[in-house]
Amino acid sequence: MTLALILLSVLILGSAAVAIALRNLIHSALLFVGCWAGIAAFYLWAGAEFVAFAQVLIYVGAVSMVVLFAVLLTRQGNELEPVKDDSFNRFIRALIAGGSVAGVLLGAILGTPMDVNTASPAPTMTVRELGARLMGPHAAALLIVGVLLTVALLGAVVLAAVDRSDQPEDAP
Amino acid sequence: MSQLQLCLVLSSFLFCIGLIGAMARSNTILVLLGVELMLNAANINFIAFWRYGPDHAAGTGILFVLFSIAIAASEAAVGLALVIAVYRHQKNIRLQEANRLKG
Amino acid sequence: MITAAPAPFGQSSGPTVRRVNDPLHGDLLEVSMGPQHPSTHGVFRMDVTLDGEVIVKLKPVFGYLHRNHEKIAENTSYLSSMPYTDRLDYLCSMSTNWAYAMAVEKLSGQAVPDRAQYLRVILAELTRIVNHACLVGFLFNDLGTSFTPLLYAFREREKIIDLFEALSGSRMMCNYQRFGGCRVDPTPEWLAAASKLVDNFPRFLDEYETMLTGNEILLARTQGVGRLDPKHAVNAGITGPVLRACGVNYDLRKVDAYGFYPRFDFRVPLGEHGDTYDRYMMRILEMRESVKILQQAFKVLPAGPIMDPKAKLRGFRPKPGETYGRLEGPKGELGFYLLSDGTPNPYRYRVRPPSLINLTLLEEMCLGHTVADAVVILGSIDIVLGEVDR
Amino acid sequence: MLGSGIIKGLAVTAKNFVGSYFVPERMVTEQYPEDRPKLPENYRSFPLLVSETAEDPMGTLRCVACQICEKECPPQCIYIEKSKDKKPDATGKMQLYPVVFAIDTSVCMSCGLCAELCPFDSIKMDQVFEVAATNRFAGLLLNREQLAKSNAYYHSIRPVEAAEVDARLAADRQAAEAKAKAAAAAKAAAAAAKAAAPAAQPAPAPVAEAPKPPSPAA
Amino acid sequence: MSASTDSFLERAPIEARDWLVQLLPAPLQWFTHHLITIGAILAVFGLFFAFTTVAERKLLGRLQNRLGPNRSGLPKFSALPWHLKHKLFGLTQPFADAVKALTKEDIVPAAADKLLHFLAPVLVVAFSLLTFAVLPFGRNMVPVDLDAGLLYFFAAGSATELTIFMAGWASRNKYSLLAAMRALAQVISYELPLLLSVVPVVLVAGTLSTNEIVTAQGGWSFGILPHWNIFTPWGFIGFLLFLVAALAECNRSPFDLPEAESELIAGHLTEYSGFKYALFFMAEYFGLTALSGLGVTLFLGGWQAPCDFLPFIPSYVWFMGKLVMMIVFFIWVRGTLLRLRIDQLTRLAWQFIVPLALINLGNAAFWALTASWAGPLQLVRLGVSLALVVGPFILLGRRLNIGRGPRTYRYATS
Repeated sequence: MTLALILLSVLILGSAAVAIALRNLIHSALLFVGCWAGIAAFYLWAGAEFVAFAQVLIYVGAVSMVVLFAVLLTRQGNELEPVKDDSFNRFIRALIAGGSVAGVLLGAILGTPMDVNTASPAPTMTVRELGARLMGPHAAALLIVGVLLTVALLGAVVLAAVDRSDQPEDAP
Repeated sequence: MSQLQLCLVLSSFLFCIGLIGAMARSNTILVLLGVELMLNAANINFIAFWRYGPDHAAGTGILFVLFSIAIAASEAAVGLALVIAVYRHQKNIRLQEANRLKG
Repeated sequence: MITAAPAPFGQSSGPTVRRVNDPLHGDLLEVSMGPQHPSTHGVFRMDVTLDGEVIVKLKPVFGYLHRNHEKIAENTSYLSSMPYTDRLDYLCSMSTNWAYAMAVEKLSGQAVPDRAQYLRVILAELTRIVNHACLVGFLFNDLGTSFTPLLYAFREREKIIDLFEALSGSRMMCNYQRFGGCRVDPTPEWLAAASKLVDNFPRFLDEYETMLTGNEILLARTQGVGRLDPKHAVNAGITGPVLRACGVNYDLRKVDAYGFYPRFDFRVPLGEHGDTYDRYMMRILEMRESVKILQQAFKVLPAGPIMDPKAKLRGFRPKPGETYGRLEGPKGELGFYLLSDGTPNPYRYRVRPPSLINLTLLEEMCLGHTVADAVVILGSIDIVLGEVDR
Repeated sequence: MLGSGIIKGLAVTAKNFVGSYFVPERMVTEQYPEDRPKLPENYRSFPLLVSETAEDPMGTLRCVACQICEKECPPQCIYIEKSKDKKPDATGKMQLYPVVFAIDTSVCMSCGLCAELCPFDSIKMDQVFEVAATNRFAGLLLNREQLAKSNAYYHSIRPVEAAEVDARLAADRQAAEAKAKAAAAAKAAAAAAKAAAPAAQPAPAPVAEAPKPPSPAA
Repeated sequence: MSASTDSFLERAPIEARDWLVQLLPAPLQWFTHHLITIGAILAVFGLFFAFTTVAERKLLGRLQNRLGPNRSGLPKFSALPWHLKHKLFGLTQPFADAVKALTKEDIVPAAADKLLHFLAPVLVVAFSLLTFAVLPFGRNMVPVDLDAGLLYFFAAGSATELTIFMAGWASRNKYSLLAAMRALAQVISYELPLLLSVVPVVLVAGTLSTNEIVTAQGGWSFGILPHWNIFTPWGFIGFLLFLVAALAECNRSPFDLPEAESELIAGHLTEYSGFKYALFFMAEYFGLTALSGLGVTLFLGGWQAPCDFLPFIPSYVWFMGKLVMMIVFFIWVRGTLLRLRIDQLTRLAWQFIVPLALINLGNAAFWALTASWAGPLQLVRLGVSLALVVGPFILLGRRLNIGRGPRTYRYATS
C-alpha cells in the first residue's frame, strides 16, 4: 500500500513539476491532466471512489478541455512562450517562497504526533450515504454550490463572449 | 513515516509546486493552473484526513472535496474566460502586463 | 434584357465582413484548401483566411487543369475541336457540343434538319438532368452525407449516361453534335427506352425530395447561407441556376429562343433569397421542367434526316467573319466566340465558361460563413474544373 | 414538428435498404470481372484497322494510307508511312498501303473522328476497354500488326454497322468492276493515252466528303 | 431469480470462469479472475468491432443500393466448394483490412510532435476500452460492479476527446488543428446533455450502479410489456436525447465534425496512417459500442428479456441483440443524415437538448413520485407525463427551426 502511495506521489509531483517548468503550454496542460489523473488515482487508493470519478470527470473531462481551448484561442500552442528578462528573478523569488512554505509545512507535519486511525481495508462510503448527507446536513451548502456554479457559468459566458453585434444574423 | 504523513507530505509538496508555478510563471493560464494545483493539494489533505481520521461514516472530508472540486471548476471557467477576455484586449496573456482596468 | 428583380430581402446585401487586420479579434489562420481536397470538385484551391472557423478572406486559385484548349482549337480544324469541347464540361458534353456546333453553324449559315433540332433539345435536357442530378448528389456529399444521396442520384444519372453511350458510343465524351446535324440517328428502341426513363424520372425526384428537401439539418445548413444579391450577380455576369436562384429571370432558352425551344411549353423557376437552399431547389425544379420538355419532345419527334445534306465534315472552311453562339447550359450561359479568316482553322476561338464566371463571386458568398459553409457554397455554384481552367 | 423531415429521410433509406434485397432494378452496380457490361454497338474505345481476312491481315488491310485520319486526329496520335509500291485493295484497285501505321493509345482520346472520316471504311473503333500495359511506352503504342483486326471480328463487335459497310463495299466493288470494264472499253476505243490511269476510287461515304471518282469519260 | 434456477447457457460462461479460477492457487485467483474477464471482453468486443466495420459497410451499401464488400473470402487454396460463389459474403473483410493496416507505412509528419502523435492513438484505445468495465453484459456478468458505475463510465469516456485533441494538435496540420478545436467544442457542449439525459434514469432507479439500474427495469406488465425505461414518456424522450448526445459524443454522423471529410479532409486523422489510423478507427467503434451498451443498459432494459416467456434465452444474448440493434440504428442514421455545422451543433445542445433534458428530469421526478397512483390516476399520470414530453419538444423544436422551412417557388411569367 505504501509503495503504491509513493509511486502515485512520484507521478503526481513529477508531472506537476515538469508541467510548471515546461515552456510549451500544450505539453504542460497535458501533463496537468496526468497530474489530475494521478490525484484521482490517489483518491481511489484512499477509498474515496466517488470523489475519484468526480475528479476525473471534472478535471480530466472538463477543466482540461477548457484549459486547452483557452490555450488554443490565445494562440499560445504553436509557439513557445518567450523568456522575459525578469522571469529568472521571479523564479528565484518563487522558489524561495515555495521552499520556505514547504519547510514550514514539512516541519509541522513531521513534528506533530497524529492519532491515526489505520482502519484497513480502506473505509468506503456508498453513493447512497453520500447523497443522503449531501441532501441532509449539507443541503444548504449544496444549494449554494449549485448557485455558484450557475453564476460562474453565466459569468464565464459573458466574459468570453465576443461582441457579435457586427455579425450578420444568419451567419452563425 | 506513517501513510498519513506521506499523504500530507505529498500534498504540501504539491502545494508548493502550485505556489512556485503561480508565482514564477508569467503566463496567466499557467498561473491559474498553479492555483488549481494548490486547491488539489488541499483536497488531498481532506481525503487523507478522512481516510485516517476518526469518523469515516460522517464523510466530511469527501463532502468537502466535492464542494471544493465544484468551486475549482467554476474558478477554472471564470479564470479562463478572463484569460480570453484579456487576450482579446492586449493580444497576449502575460499577467504582468495586464495591469490596466480599462481595455 | 437583364433586369435585376428588386432585392426581396431588405437592405442587407450579403454578410458584413470584419476587416482582416482587426486588432480587436484573434489571430487569423490561413488554410489552403486544395488543390488536393475532397470537396473542391477537382483541382481547385481556396486560400482561406479564418478567424476561428469564420472566413474573413477567400481567394480562389485555379488553373491546375489548364489544357490550353482555346489555343489548341485555333490550331486544329473546326471539326477536330469538337471532341475537345467534350472535355470542357465533362459532365454535360452533349450541350457543350451543341453550343460549339451552334456557333459554327451561325458562322457558316448551315441549316439543321428538324429531327436533329429535336434530338438536340432532347439530349440537352437529358444532359441538364444528368448535371443537376450530379450536382445535387455532390452537394449533399459536401453537406456530409455518407454518399447515400449521391449514389441515388448517380443511379439515375447512370441510366441516362448509358443511353448516351448507346447513342454516341461514349458515356461522357459523347462527341455527338456535328455542324448541320447530329452524328448518329437513334433507333426506335433507344427512343422508347429514353422515353420510359424520362417518365420514371419524377418518381426518383419525389423520393429524393422526400428524403432530403424537408430535412431539418439541410434547412439549417443551407437556408440563409451564401446569399447572393441579384444586382451583384447581374454585375458579375452570373448566369444559370445560380442567377435564377437570386430571382433574376434570365434563361437563354426563353431569352434567345434558340433551337426549337419556343416550341416547348416549360416554365423557368425563380428563387427568392439567392441562398444555397434556393440554388439547390432551382436544380430540382429545373429537372422537373426538363422532364416536361422531354416528354413533349418524345411525342413530336419527327422522322427525317439528321444531317444537313450540304454539310461538309472534312475540308470545312467557313467564310470569314465572327460569331458568338451561346446556349443555356446546365451551369449557365455557355458561349463560343469564333473568328474565321476563311482557313480550315478558326483564327480566334474563345469559350465563355459559365463555371468560371459563376465562380467569381465565391468570396462574396463565403465571407462571414464558416469553412463548412464555404464547401457547400462552392458545391452549390456547381463548377467543373475542366471548364474553369480550360 | 422538428424531426419529421429526418424521419421521412430515414424511411426512404429504409425503403431502399429493403428494396435492395427484393427489387433487382434498384441495384446498379455490376460485379465486374464476373459480370461483364453489355456494351452497346456504338461503344468505342480505340481504333482498329480492318483487314479482309484473318489469315493474312497485313496483305488485306483496307487502309490505303491516305493519311486523312492522321491529319484530322485531334490529339494527333496516329502516325502513318506510305508504301512505295502499290497493292490491290478491297475493290481490286491498285492502292498504296501503310508500311507503318501506329497509334499511341496513351494519347488517343477515343473520339472516333478517324473512323468517321475514313473514306475506305478501314479504320474503325474497337470495343476493348481493358487496355492495361506494364510498359507505358511500348505497351501502349500499337503498331500495324496489333491494330489489324479481321472483318469477322468487326462483324462480331458491330454487326449492324459492319453489315452496312460490307454491303456498301460490295456495291462499290460491283460499280468499280463495271467502271473498270467501261474504262477498259473506253481505253480501247480512245487511242489517245493519258498520263494517269483512271484510278477509280470507291463511292463516297454518305456523310463524308470524299474525293469524287474521276469520271471515266474524261 | 436466483443463480441456481438459471438455465445452463445462462450460467455457462460464469461457471467456466470460476472453474478455471479455482484451479489456481489462492493468491493468483483474484488476478486471474479479472484477467479472464478482460480477455473475454477484448476477444468478444474485438471481434464485435471487426464485424461492426463490415456490417457498417454492408448496411451502408444496401442503403445505397450497392452490395458492399463481398470480395474478400477464404484464400485461393481453400478446398471449400462454395467459396467461389459466396466468398463468405465478404465477412473476412476486417481481417484483410487489419493485414493491410499493419503492413502500411507509418508516416509521421516531420513537424509533428512525435511523442503526442504516438501517444494519441494508444491512449484513445485504452480510454475507450476502460468504459466496458461497468457495462452489465448479462445477469451476473458485469466486470466490475461499481457503486458509482455510471459516474465511472462518464469519467472514463470523457478522456477520449482529449486524445482527439492530442492527435489533432500533434499532427501540426491546419485541418487537424481545426478538428481538434471542433472536438473540444463538441465535447464541452455534449458532455452536459449526455449526463443530463442519463440523470432521470438514475433518479428513478435511485442508484448509480449499472447493474442495479438494469435490475430495476425487470418485470413485465401483462407478461408482454417490459418495464424498460424507454416505455415511459420520460424514458422515451430521454432515450432520444441520449441517442443524439451519444452520436455527438462518439463523433458519428451527423455530428462527425472533427473528421468531416468534405471539409477537413479527415480532421484529426489526416496525418495518421497504417496501424495508428486503425487504432483510432478501433477506438471510435469501441466508443460507439460502449455508448450503445450504456443506452441498452439505461433505457432498453439491459439484459432483460422483452417478454416473460422468453428468459430461457440467456441474458447476454439479449444484451448483444439490443446492442446490435442500437448499432444498426446508428449506421442507418449515418447513411441518411447530413452533417451539422459547429455552431448549429452547440446551439442544438444548449437551446434544445439541455432544456429538454432538464424538463425531462422534472418529468422523471414526477413519474417517480407518482409511482403509487393507481386506477384512473394512472392515466392522469401518463397524460401529464406525456404532455411534459410533447409540449416542450414541439415548442423548443419550433424555436430551433424558426425562420426556416420548405419554400414555395414562383415561376417566370414571360
